[in-house]
Amino acid sequence: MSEKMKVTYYPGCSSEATGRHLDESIRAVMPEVGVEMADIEDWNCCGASVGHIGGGPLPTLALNGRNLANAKKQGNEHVMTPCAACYLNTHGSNLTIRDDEAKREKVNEALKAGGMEAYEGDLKVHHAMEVLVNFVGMEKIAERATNKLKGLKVAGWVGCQTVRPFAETDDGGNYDTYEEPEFLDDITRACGAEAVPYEKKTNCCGGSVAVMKPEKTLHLMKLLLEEAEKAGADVISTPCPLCQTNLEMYQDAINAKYGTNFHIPVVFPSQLMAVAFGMDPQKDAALQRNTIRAEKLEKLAKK
Amino acid sequence: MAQDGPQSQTIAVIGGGIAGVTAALEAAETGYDVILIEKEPALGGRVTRLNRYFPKFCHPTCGLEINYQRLRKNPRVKVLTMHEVTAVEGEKGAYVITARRLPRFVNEKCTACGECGKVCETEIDDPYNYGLGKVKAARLPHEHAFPMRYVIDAAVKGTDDEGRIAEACQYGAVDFSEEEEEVTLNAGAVIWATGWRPYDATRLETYHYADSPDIINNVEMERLANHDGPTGGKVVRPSDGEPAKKVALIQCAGSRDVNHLPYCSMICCLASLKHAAYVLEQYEDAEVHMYYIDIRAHDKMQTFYERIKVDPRIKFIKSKPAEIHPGADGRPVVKGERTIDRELYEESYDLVVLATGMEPSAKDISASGDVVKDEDGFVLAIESGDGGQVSCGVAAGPFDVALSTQSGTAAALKAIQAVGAR
Amino acid sequence: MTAAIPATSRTYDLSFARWVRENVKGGDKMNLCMQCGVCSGSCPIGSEMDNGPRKTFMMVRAGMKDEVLSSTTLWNCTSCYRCYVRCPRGIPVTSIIQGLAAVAAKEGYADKEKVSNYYFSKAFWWSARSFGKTDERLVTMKYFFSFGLVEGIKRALANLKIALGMVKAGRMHIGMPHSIRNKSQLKAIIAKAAELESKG
Amino acid sequence: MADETKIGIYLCEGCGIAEAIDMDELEQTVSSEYQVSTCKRHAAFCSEEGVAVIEKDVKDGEANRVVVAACSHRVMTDRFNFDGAATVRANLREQIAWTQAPQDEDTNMFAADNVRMALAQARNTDNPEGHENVVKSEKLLVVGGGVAGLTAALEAARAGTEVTVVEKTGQLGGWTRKWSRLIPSRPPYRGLIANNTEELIKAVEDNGKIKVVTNAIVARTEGMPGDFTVTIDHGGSEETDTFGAIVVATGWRMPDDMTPYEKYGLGKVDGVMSGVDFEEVLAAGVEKDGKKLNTIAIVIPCESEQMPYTSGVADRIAIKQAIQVMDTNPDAMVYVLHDNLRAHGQAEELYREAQDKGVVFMKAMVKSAAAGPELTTDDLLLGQEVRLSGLDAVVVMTGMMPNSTNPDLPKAEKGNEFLCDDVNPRVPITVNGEDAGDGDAARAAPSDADDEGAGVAPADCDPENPPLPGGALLNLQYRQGPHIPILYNGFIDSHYICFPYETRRTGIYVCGAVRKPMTAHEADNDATGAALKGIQAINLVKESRATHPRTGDLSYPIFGLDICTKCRRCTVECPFGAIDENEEGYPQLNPSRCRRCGTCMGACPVRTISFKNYSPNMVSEMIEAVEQPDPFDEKPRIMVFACENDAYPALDMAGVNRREINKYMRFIPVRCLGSVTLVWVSNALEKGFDGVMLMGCKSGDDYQCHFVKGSAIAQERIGKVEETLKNLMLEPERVTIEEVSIADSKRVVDLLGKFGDQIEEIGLNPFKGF
Repeated sequence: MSEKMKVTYYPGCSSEATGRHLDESIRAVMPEVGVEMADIEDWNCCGASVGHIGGGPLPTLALNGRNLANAKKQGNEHVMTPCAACYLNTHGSNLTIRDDEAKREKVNEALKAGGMEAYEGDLKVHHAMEVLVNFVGMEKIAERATNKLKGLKVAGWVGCQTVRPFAETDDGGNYDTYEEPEFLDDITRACGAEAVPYEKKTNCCGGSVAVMKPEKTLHLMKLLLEEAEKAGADVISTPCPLCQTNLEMYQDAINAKYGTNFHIPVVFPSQLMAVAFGMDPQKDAALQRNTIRAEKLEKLAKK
Repeated sequence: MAQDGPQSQTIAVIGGGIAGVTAALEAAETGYDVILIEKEPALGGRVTRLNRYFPKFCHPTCGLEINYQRLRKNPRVKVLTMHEVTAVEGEKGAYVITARRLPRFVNEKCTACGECGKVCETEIDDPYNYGLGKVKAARLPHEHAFPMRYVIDAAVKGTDDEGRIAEACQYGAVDFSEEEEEVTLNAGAVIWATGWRPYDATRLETYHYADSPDIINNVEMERLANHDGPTGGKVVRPSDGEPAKKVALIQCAGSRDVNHLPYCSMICCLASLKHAAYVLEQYEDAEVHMYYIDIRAHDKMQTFYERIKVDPRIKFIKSKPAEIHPGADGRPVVKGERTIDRELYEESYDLVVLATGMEPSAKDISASGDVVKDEDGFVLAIESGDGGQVSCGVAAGPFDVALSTQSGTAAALKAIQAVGAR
Repeated sequence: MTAAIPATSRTYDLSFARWVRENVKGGDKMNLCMQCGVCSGSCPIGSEMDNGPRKTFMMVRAGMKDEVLSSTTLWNCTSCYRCYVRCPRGIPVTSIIQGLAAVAAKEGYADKEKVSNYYFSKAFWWSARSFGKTDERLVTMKYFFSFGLVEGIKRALANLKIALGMVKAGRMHIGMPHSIRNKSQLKAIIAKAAELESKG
Repeated sequence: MADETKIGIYLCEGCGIAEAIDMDELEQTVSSEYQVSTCKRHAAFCSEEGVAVIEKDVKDGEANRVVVAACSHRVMTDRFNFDGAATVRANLREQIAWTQAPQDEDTNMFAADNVRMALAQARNTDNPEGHENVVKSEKLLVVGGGVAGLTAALEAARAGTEVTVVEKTGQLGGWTRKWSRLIPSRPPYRGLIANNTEELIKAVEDNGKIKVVTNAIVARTEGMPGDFTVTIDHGGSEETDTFGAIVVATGWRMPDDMTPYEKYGLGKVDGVMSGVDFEEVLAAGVEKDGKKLNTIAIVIPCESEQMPYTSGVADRIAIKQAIQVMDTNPDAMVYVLHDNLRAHGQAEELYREAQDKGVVFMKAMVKSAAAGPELTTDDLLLGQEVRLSGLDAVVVMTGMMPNSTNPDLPKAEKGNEFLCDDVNPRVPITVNGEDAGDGDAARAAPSDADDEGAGVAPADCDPENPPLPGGALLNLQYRQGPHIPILYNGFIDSHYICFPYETRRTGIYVCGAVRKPMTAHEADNDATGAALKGIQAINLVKESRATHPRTGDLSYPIFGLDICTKCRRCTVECPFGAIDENEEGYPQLNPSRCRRCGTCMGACPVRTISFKNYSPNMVSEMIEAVEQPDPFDEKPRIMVFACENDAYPALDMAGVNRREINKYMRFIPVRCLGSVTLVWVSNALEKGFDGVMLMGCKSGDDYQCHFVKGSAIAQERIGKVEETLKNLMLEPERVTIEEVSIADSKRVVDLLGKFGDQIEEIGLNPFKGF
């Protein structure tokens, strides 16, 4: 890749709450590997995973249209987001606006109502993970990882929307597979940690259904935790803020319901990177924000 | 290479499987010169690796034996083995076929006495058995090989075997100086009989073919059931050699799937019914589940389907499994939705056979002139049909054996017309 | 949405199926379904669904509008997109199920007990409209209380421990909700979009 | 021939032969026992030098019979092939060197006997020169003017052959001409294509090499390939012409019995029509009686009750018709009701096209039809009963009944048994046959389920009223009757998967929907193949050579009528109806009909039928040539007659795998068990053999005999052998017949072993030594 890559950054709503540690660690590590980020001006919500129901397709499309139009103004062809749902909606909307003329006209009409310029769908939307795979490359991460996470056993849990359905990138081709993506384990290894075999790599935690009706999805999360435990993982690493929060905050409920005794920290790959890069465990890796603290990782962190 | 007769009147047949052998013989027996070009060390292609044919359960080698006798008695057919065609150029009456001649390290002096095999210590994955078993690097391709000549794998080069083998041969048939070389052949007409290969099951990620020895594909099942296969014909679990009594047959593993092979491979359903019979026949307490979308019994095969169906030990489940993976006990688990009663299932088996579809081998060969390839790699004569290139067998489309030999016969006439019928 | 859903007079009256084809995202691909079952078999909580995507598609063909729109299938999609990427006919299954859910909501098939998604989504849109962002805290609260005061308090308390943990970790803030600057612009855009949607 | 016979014998020492066999002793035996003109040894006779040695002897007149004692006759065939000298092979390698204990007394005896038999064979064989040329015409007759027939004619003409097409009706093009749109056969495999039958008809009519006779049928066919004298009935006036070969492309018709379709309302309910009739509606823009048809159910009769011959075609036609409706009226509502939708091969794309265009496919079983029309169905995927009402039309895909006979003609007086099923396709499956590892467990037990038909015994066919009505297509003037024998379900298909054009009437090839159900495009390709077979047959017959499977064979049976008793067994048993009877009732061979299997030879009780290179006498002398050891040596001898098509190769492969074969066996390859005369069996026993085994191909349903009935006939004959044995006061267990497949290279060894032990138990043949 070219030494530096400029991206317009879309943090997404969770970055200001449940996903703060994702946002903070991404902001910390990306520049370290040559990715310069500038936030989308006055960005708004993407519609998340339930928006379409209440609002319907077009308003959801318009929400994303506004973000993209703003990004376009900032004159940089790459848009990057670390959030799976944001990626799904922004990428999907971008495609629709690009390929569906009728919808594009409607969106632009809506944008016009807000006094905004039309957007033609000519930006490229990337997931932060895709940027790491396709633009940064594992070598560069490994190179920068001066504080190798020796002995840390990591279960790489990709989840769903980070690769489905848009493993397919705007530059054509898939940045990894739908069923058995490897990038997460690659990052783990690049950080000097051990990627334990994790069969449920792309299993679902229940997503927003888990938020609304946990009782229906606890068994899914139990399975994910069991697998990690079987594999002897110290931490589970996931790129998805909703996955991270769900799996972290429902462990008590699971233990209560199934009489289990899970206490497995769930971290973001960017947190692993921050520690491996020898950066500040609080300011950069935001480890203090995990409600189940990743002690072993914290011990590895440079004080 | 040397050819008798005017090359403009010679018919080149690419592929020595059942379709190619048929096309070559039918043309030769009608009085025309033929070069039959095969990339493997012996003829017979996929068919020689089959255990039985549907619907008769007869042995494919039986028909091949007749065809080989016809070949032995017919000087008009020149058989070239280990010639891998890479390109066909030119026009009617003057085609140039480029091929890689692969080293066999054994010349025509070979008598098949077997001394080289006796001294050879190097073992390789047996290509004849799709790598299910091991075989000496110096070997007769299989008991029914035509030509009946040994072949030595390059694996022995540089090992002590090289010397031992050269010494063992009393007929000056071993020649390690052989190297791959590019050869060109000329012909007045070309018959594409390049056949097929099973769709790469590792690309069906959700079926975890690579993650369990007990998840196999349909061509491997033929070897398992074959008397000269890796298990001597016993259908067992490759993992531990235990009897495979509970078997799942998975249809459309790759076929009828826009993410893989968009077309229906036509033979899989019937081959799987045949596989069911293999299992039912070997174990009284067998249990066979056939997962399908549609049982596609073409032309008169309906009666064959009904013939298998009467056995109470086989169940037909209308469902394309969503996932297949090694279960907790190591046995493969098949997971999905039974569409008739909308029940979700998760069932373990001794053996899971993926009915992988047929992918045309012609994909790898560059074609030009009066022949076209469709998006899937099947070869078709140009619309007008008066060109000099024709196709038959699975090179032309997903066919069964009867259609392959039938189309091979038809292809012979088209080629004869092209070289100028006498 | 466009033209109101036509009433179906008989089984396999295709007018509903064709309305879906025209008006639901991905609907144009729905008729390609060959009923193989991969989608339903791939669903993580398919057991929570009465019909699952495959049968739902068949029911749409059969013109079973009421059964389809009141089906639990629409409200238990976790958006994992397994069905979407595995479908051998390349049908965007997830999109269609979500699209049908939106239709069901619009058509008033969303009943409190069954269809919490609808209320969650409503709460969510309330936040999106008012602040331009999702304030998870407020959305969750509003969602809880959309089941009534008692139920609301019950759920809130049940999640109190989690909430406190989040607050402690700085992942749930107290005080004014986050908000975008140009709210009026966003309101205008959404309003216009909604208007266009209803016009079709 | 015998007097100036000069035999050269060549003992090969390669491939372990010399290691296993005492060659000096062998050479000694040969020269002491036989008058050979030369006996040579070589390290590898198959080598250039080795072959040169033999060639020289032949050239120098040292030998006009060559006996190569080396490898099996199945290999090195091209190298051991010398002009002017009949070549006989003694199998020392596969059969002895590779299967026997080296340098053992019995091994040497085995080798000596194989050479003795070869020498005896050599004395009684000669290079055959073919029968007199019978070719009177090189023209091709094509019966049937549909797509298959026209294509066969055109493709043959393009190859330079003159053709006459005989069409029953006044119009060429058959059914296909009536269809307004056809299924695409080329990429992208979607989008119906225009019907090009008219162009095909024109191409045929414009072709100078093709003569078309319409409103005509074949009244009579006499003669044989190369000389078929065919009488064509042209609207009452008969004309006769001669042809080299015949292609039958008489196609299909609507089933004679439509009652199975009544449950769908066909012929009972207004608005219900057959797929064939619906084509007219389609051609008229999906209008019937001026009314547009918008809501249509197309029913593909479901499996259990479906006539087998609709398989695969009906489904694709249903999809085609559905697409055609949508193309005309995109708002139409079309339902295709199926069980398993057989859109195989590239038709899957056609299926997607139909769905794309809004056709709805239902896996639904029709229960009943009522006025409206409307259908009550069991919708399997909705899991409920569904009433399809408000329909404008119901279309029922009916079956394709093969025109294997001409229904307009009266039933033939004789030979109708050839219209009975050749095999029963529904007998329970056994993979390995009787001798399957797990025996009866192997058999698929018929379930008590309602799978009627399945697992039943062959429909016992009454020749008096055969399943197919009407008279013969070609009205063959053959001793065995006028019909071309059919396969099952009434189709004139080949029984051999590898050889789709093999009928049981030489020089007559069948293609199109009369061979098996197929679409127009498939028939087109099929016809091209049939045309080639016709041309090929003519070429082969011109050189007096056999057609498939002994292609190129010049030998043919010669009948010594002097001692013929007119018993007619040869004429009756010939699988290909090659032998007629002349006025005096003597057998009369039609040489170009003959496939050279020798079944007639095996049938002849007075041994007066023989081939130049294969005769009762030759084999008898081979039997005699085997040395019978002194009874006190306790060394039994067992004669094995092995079919050279499957059993003998299996034996060779046992050798290739170095599997030990019972050392008391002696093998004689035979063309077909049908050619084995009982005389050989009694010969063997009289000469002191202790046992006799016949090895042939699978018989019965799914038979594997390459000459149809050889194996079965042999079993019948052996059944009669018991008396002979009783007369000789011998145990019946001494003679057995086994079915062996080419894949039995393991099993065959066990069979021989078991039989060997059995004979040893019974004890030696008391005739030994007499």
